[in-house]
Amino acid sequence: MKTLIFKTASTYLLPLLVLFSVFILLRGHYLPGGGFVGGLIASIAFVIHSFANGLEQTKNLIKFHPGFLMPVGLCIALISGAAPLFIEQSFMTGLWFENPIPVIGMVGSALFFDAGVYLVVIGVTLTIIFTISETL
Amino acid sequence: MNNPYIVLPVIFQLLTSVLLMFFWYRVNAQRLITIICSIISVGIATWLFKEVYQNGILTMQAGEWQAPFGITFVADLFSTTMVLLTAISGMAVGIFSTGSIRNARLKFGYFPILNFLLMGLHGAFLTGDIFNLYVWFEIIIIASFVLITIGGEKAQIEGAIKYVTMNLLASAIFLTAIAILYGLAGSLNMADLSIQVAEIENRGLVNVVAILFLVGFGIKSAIFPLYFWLPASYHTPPPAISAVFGGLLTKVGVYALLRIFTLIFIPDEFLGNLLIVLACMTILSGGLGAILQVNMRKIFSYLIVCHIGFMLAGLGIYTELAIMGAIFYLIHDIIVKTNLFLASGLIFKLKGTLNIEKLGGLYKKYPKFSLLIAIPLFSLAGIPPLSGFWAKVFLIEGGYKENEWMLIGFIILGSFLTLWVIAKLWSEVFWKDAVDLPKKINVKYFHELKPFKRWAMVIPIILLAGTSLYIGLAAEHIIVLSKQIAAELINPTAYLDAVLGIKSQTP
Amino acid sequence: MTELLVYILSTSGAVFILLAAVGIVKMPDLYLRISVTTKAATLGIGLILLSAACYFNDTAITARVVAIIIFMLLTAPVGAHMIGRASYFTGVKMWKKSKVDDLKGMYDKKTHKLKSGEENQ
Amino acid sequence: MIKTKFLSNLLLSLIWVAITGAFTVENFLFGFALSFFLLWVSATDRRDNKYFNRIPKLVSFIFFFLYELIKANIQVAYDVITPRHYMEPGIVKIPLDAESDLEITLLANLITLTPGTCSLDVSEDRKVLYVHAMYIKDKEEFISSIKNGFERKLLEITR
Amino acid sequence: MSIYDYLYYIILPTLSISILIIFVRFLIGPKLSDRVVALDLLLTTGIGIIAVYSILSDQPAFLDIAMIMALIAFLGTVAFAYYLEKRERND
Amino acid sequence: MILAILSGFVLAGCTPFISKFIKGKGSLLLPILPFGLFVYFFSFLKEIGEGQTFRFNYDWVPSYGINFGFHLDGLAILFALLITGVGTLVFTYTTSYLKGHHYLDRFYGYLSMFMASMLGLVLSDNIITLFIFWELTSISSFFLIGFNNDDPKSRKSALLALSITGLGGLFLLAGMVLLGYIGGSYQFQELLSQSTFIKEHTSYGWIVGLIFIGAFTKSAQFPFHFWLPGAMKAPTPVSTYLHSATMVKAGIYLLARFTPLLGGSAEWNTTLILVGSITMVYAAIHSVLRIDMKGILAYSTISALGILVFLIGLGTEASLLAAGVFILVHALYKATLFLITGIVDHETGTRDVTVLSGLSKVLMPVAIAAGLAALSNAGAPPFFGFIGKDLIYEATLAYGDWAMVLTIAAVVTNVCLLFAGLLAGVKPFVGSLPSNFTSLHLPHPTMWIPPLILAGLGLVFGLFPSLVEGLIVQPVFSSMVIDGAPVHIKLWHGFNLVLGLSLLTLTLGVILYMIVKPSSSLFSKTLKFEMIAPQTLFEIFGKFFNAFARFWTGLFQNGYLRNYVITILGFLTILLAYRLYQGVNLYIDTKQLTALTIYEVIVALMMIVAIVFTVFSRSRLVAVASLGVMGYTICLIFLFYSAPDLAMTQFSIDTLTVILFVLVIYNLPKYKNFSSKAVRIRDGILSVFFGSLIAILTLEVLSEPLNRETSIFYAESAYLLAKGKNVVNVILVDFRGFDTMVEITVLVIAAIGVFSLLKLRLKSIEKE
Amino acid sequence: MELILVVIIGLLYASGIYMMLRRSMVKLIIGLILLGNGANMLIFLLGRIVKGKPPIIDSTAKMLTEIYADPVPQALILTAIVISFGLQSFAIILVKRAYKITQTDDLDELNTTDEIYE
Ligand code: NA
Ligand code: NA
Repeated sequence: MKTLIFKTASTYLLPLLVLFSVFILLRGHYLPGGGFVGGLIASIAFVIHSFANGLEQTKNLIKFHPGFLMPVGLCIALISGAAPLFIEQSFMTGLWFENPIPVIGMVGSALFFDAGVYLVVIGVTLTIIFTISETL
Repeated sequence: MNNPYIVLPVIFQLLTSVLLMFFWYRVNAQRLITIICSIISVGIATWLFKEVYQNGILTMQAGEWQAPFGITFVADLFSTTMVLLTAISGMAVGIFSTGSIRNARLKFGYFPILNFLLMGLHGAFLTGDIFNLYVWFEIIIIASFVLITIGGEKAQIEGAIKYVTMNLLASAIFLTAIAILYGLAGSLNMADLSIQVAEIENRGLVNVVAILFLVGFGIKSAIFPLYFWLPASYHTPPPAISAVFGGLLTKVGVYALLRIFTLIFIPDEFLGNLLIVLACMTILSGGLGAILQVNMRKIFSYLIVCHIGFMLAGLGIYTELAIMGAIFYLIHDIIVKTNLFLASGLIFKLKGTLNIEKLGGLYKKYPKFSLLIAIPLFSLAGIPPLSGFWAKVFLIEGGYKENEWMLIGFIILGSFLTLWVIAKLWSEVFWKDAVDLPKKINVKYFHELKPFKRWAMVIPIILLAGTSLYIGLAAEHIIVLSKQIAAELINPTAYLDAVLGIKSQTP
Repeated sequence: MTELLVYILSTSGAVFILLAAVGIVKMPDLYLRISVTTKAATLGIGLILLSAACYFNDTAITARVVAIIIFMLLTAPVGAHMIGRASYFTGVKMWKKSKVDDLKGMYDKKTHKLKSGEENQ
Repeated sequence: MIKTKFLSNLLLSLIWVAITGAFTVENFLFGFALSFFLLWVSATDRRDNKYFNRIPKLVSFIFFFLYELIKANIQVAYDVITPRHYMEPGIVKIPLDAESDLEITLLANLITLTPGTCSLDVSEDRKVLYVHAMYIKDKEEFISSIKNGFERKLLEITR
Repeated sequence: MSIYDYLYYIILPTLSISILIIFVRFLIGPKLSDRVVALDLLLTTGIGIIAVYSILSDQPAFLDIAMIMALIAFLGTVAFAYYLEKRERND
Repeated sequence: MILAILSGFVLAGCTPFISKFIKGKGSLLLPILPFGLFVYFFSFLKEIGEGQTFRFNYDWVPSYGINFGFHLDGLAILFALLITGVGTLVFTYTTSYLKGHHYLDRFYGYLSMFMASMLGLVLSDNIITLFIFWELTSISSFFLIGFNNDDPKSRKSALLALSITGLGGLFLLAGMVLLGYIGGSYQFQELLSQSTFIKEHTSYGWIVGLIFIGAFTKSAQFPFHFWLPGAMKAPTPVSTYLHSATMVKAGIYLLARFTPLLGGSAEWNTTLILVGSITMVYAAIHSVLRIDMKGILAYSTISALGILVFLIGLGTEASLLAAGVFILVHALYKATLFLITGIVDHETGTRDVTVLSGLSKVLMPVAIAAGLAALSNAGAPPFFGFIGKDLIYEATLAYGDWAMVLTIAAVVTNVCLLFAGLLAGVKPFVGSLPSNFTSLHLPHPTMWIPPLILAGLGLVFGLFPSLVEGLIVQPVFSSMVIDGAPVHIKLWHGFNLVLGLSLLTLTLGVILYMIVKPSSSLFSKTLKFEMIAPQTLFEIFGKFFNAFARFWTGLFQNGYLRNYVITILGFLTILLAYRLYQGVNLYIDTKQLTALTIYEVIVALMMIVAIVFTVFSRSRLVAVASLGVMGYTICLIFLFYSAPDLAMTQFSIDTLTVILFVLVIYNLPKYKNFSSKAVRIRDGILSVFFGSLIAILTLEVLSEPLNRETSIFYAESAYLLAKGKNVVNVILVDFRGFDTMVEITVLVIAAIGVFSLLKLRLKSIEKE
Repeated sequence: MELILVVIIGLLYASGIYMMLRRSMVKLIIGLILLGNGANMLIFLLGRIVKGKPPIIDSTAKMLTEIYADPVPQALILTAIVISFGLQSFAIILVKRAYKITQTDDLDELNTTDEIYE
């Protein structure tokens, strides 16, 4: 499958798609999107890249095992969810910065939570697809 | 009363898993973490139990969104008891695993998954939201899928196909039930549903939804005629995994049945009779299956089915006494079944097989182990005053009160078959002369293990045996507890008040 | 003015898509179907998207529409190339009236490498 | 190299601004930072491209392409809506002057995007492009139309 | 006829009918490749429908779905192409 | 008191830890425990003789009315003394009998456990506690019968005994619980005050029946008797202690104990008389035909138990008195005979009475004991047995219309028993000593003194009945017969019919002994008789049950996944259909429905076709592609109906699923159609039926009003309280964020699962 | 439209079950997917459908006021979809592994773990 055309196209598609996925992640609180879809799109970007360039290339590109994103993402989600416990509030209570940040809007624990979701979804999808590709 | 910390068992378990994932290939670190964290986990569960026992029902409204709008967690006596039992069983299995699970499996996420599974169990017990219960169930089943297949041996995979199919089917039915329930009542909070469902005029529909829940949870709790996946699969994974399955997984289904059918759907006459008939058939099928088997773990698997029938019977009779019996049995069964599967692991390490026809001579060669294993075995057989005995008294009396003669007959039959099977097992495995078995090259026998691993396998069994002795001999404590739980279930006003506050007063 | 543009763009877009649809059914072999559809559809969708951009008349939306069109221009031909190549490979026959087939015998059956026929030049 | 990187970075930031639709400095800076990070992650070898003197040629190329696109579409459309098939299809080998990955890919994609033709594959040694075409009156003429049309104009931009 | 009606009564049905026609190709095949091409075209046409629908319901947010489709629709095609080649190699 | 009862358990618990000690000289110290207990209970004798009773109460499960309530009265003390007294002797006997045995420690462990359980049983006032001890005796018996567990027969007998007594025990439990429920208490003394209420209750029959089953199984009554001969596989001290003197009498104890509470009714009496008399006659005849000393004694024990049941069944004051006395009589002589059998077996290595003879020449004290016991058994004056027999005949003769029949049955039984006693107690010791036995030596005194003591007591009590009259017999009688007349027992009543019967019995028995010579051929003839014996029937039933189990299990657990699925779905469908049919009226409110548009119809149509295509396609790739189309149409429907987030997610996931499928299934085998047409049609019908049910249900729910409280709350507070405008996303990350947290965990687990499933290959060499 | 959706839901359930009753493992998985989709559609429909009014608060508004689609079922379905994705991927891989080990796609040949004697 390593055709020249596909390879070249994928080289350009990868950053585009990842960029787009971050966009989808960040605006999820206001418009359709969010961590899931964002994560799925980002992982699809890498999947396309791996189809075109071979798995090794993609792995070199990512530099670490995508599975590593899973505990990291879980950790982020967990921390953003559990932070309120330290001030005797319930799990998942929203904590917000006072003022909105440009581009992103209001920043609060929900956003971090969504970012955790985003990372987990990338980690999961890539782990699954890469593992399958490796053991074909 | 509100208490944000009642989710600690869940969160701590998640934390443990995440921590373990960071030590992916470092098995010894994983072992250490597992031991420490499982002990802490029992500590947390004990704390929670104590809090609830002293202060009554505690709730946590996730995100501080008041019920029914957010996801509510409710720690009542029933759920905290289950959490405590889960933590204890989990600790036993965790420690046992440090000794018995081979490194290859540990390098592929065994411990994180095990802890995820425990997290799922804690969550399922504590949640007060029906859809949240669904997602916890999903955690439980996916984690169990992974555990049942980890290692990927032929029998494991074959068993897993059935296990996975049935569980996915159950999930689909459960989800269907939730869909319809939401379509009817517009709520997901179980306490709120309790009120909403009671007000629905179209009782026919409510009854239909109840059937869906019954079958969905029934598959998970392995009742007749929905139990097939269990004997097909529970004996295939490593014993530590069977232990957590045998001890805890089907009980979640029972927990859910008890919860749903006391809080949301109060069984009408048809459903009550149906439950009784199913309980009888479950007892019969499990007992009959068990007497035929020669593989120790398959015997235990069928006995799980048989004893689920006892618990179902309590729900079918639907009096405080009968439910108390079911709860008592549930408590006993979790500890004892876990222990028996662990014991089967120990026996496997000693002899290299679990076929009772090939086994033998254990009593002669390992008298202390034999006596140790005898405790859970005879507890299961219901030899008084061991833990399996008490519940039967309540169930039988509960049956009399409602004139369920057939059920009493089946309880006697089931008890007898259990007794017989256990006696046969004892005679075959422990009494019969040992046969020379060929040494298996891929088995590291008990005597070849390092002392740490040996102790890691024996200590949990001692611990659980001690617990089951406690349940039997200090039955008073457990009876008082079960009685309180049953009372809470039968009359859920306290639950409703705790979750909904003033709202429950003015429906 | 905007409205007129919307009418024109959407109509022509729909027509191209319809053409592609008819084409995919009518064309006698796979390669012709690919040929007909990839572009007609791309063009048609591009036009419809532009009509949407005109309708909303908002820079942000226009930018997004442009982005979609660029994405499509980037991906559609790649897809066509991939499936065409794979089909040739798996022996999907060309229409019986086809004139030339320079590709014949150029694929190495084992390695899937494509020869140019001009290796020695 | 640094310049290319910077340009790609800039380009991506602009795309970011475009898709988010918020034309503000902060958004641009955010997009810039984000794409900088991405480029750092996805370091691939890109040839040096001289963007600015190519712009006019690019514009004229776009118009040429649109013209070709519409022309060919009408041709195909006619074939589609009339019952008879007028086409004379086949797969033609087209020798390539284009050398870089980008050139070849762009060429192949453009050929595909025009109705009636479709790039099937590039040979392993990048010397020829195999194209499926619907209307091959004369093979040589067809090859030269591609080479003098799309390829020449494309190479003018990229080189 | 307002632009709304035009889109609703002319364009959308046209696109829908196109989809139906394309679906016919999907059903008759005959080869897997034909179906894949049809599937690809179905998705592409879907983008058009979404665009029109976003005008109709005055929801520009729907265009984002179109964007996602445009980005990843071809992945299915790629996957099937990948499959066809793999199968070829294994046979 | 509780200490006295539980001390046996403590000792049993200690045995594994002091095993070295026990196997050494320590065993000689063990009889101290039963002896101490004997003395302890003996100390109560005087007060009890004076009509006092003692109560001890210890809390255990107060919330359910279960406690260690002990009640020491005549009946209890008789048994307690028997248990501890015979226990002392058996403990002592064992020190020699099993001297140096490798598992002596275990043996003593079980024995002490048994003793404690038995004591608990007879002393418990709480019927649940009583039952608990009851079951513990069964379990101790199981371990003791299977003590020689290398022997398959031993194991089989243990299992059989446990099956019968265990099953009986469960019925007894049911009976006890029912009794407690009806009577409102588990305390026997409290129940006693409810006696008339219970007897008139509709469930009385159930209570009695259930308790009977428990008592009959334990006390080896016909037709449950057959486990007892098998139980003789246990070492002789066990046979002596459990299977003749104490445990088998638990059923008798129970019946005697419950007589004042439940007795006196026609059901009670008739059943007991019938079962008791059948048992006594049946087993007595059997005992005549045996040649193994233990076999003889086993059947004669069954017969004696039958007599006791029979006597209790008669229910007259005379018969109950006879029963009370006979318990003691029987314990004394039967224990002796068993112990002697053990000595004979121990010394000669055989128990075959056709082989044994003349042993008195070498084992004189043993022979004396045996002779005494045989005479007491024979009911010869002046032995205690004579008094016992007299009382029996007195009781039968006084029993109204049936006196004649019952007396004849009693005579026949006694004749046979007498014969059996002579066979076991006299035959081995008289006559010429076979040459191979000449070198025998008298065993250690700890073996022959205990039987001598027991046999001696049989004589002493016979000569001086006043010794036991006031202290034991009277209190026992008072426990069974409330407000009964004072009893008086004596050896000599003068010449009367009873004496005549006694003499007749003696004469007939001796004649029989003279005529009939035991032989193995006779014995083997009787084995044919076994064909219709209850044991055979039981075995046939066992086989049938096993076959049924096999059928049932094979029917459901048949290994075919699709059968499992079809069973489950069939079950669900039937229930749903029934419930729908029962309570739902189909009704559609067309006004509430949304209008149809062409594009929706086309999308829906496409979806339907895609589903059908997925199901019926013959290539799995095509099926996957159709699945893709279906997912995509769902995505469009989500879009049309205001769910952009869903549309996005569905689309992405759909694409990924297709990729997964495609990656995975290219090397799977051909997509075959395995099922026959008939099966497909059956499945099709079920599926369509189920689908229709869901559809009807959906329609029905749609016409119900929906409570929108939650959704309104979300709509109103999403921005104001949670600072987000996409309400769905706000729900996902805030309102119901916990779901999402769990859900990503599900994903993580799935990924790990896939990873391990594909990558983990256990090497067969690596050790587990 | 609800009526058509009802038919579709019924069809999804029916076909899902029909596929689960086949002997082929791949069909089994497809059946499970169909069933899952059926359940999702059911939640969607029973949350009552509304055309063209996504539950997104207008950039100028502070809350949803007019008629809008119920966001709760959507959130539930989203969760369910993602969960099913995880489960389905696992199931697909399981089937692959099963085939590799047993060399058959026929479920009827996978019944050794149910045998009484083993
Ligand atoms: Na073209
Ligand atoms: Na969610």
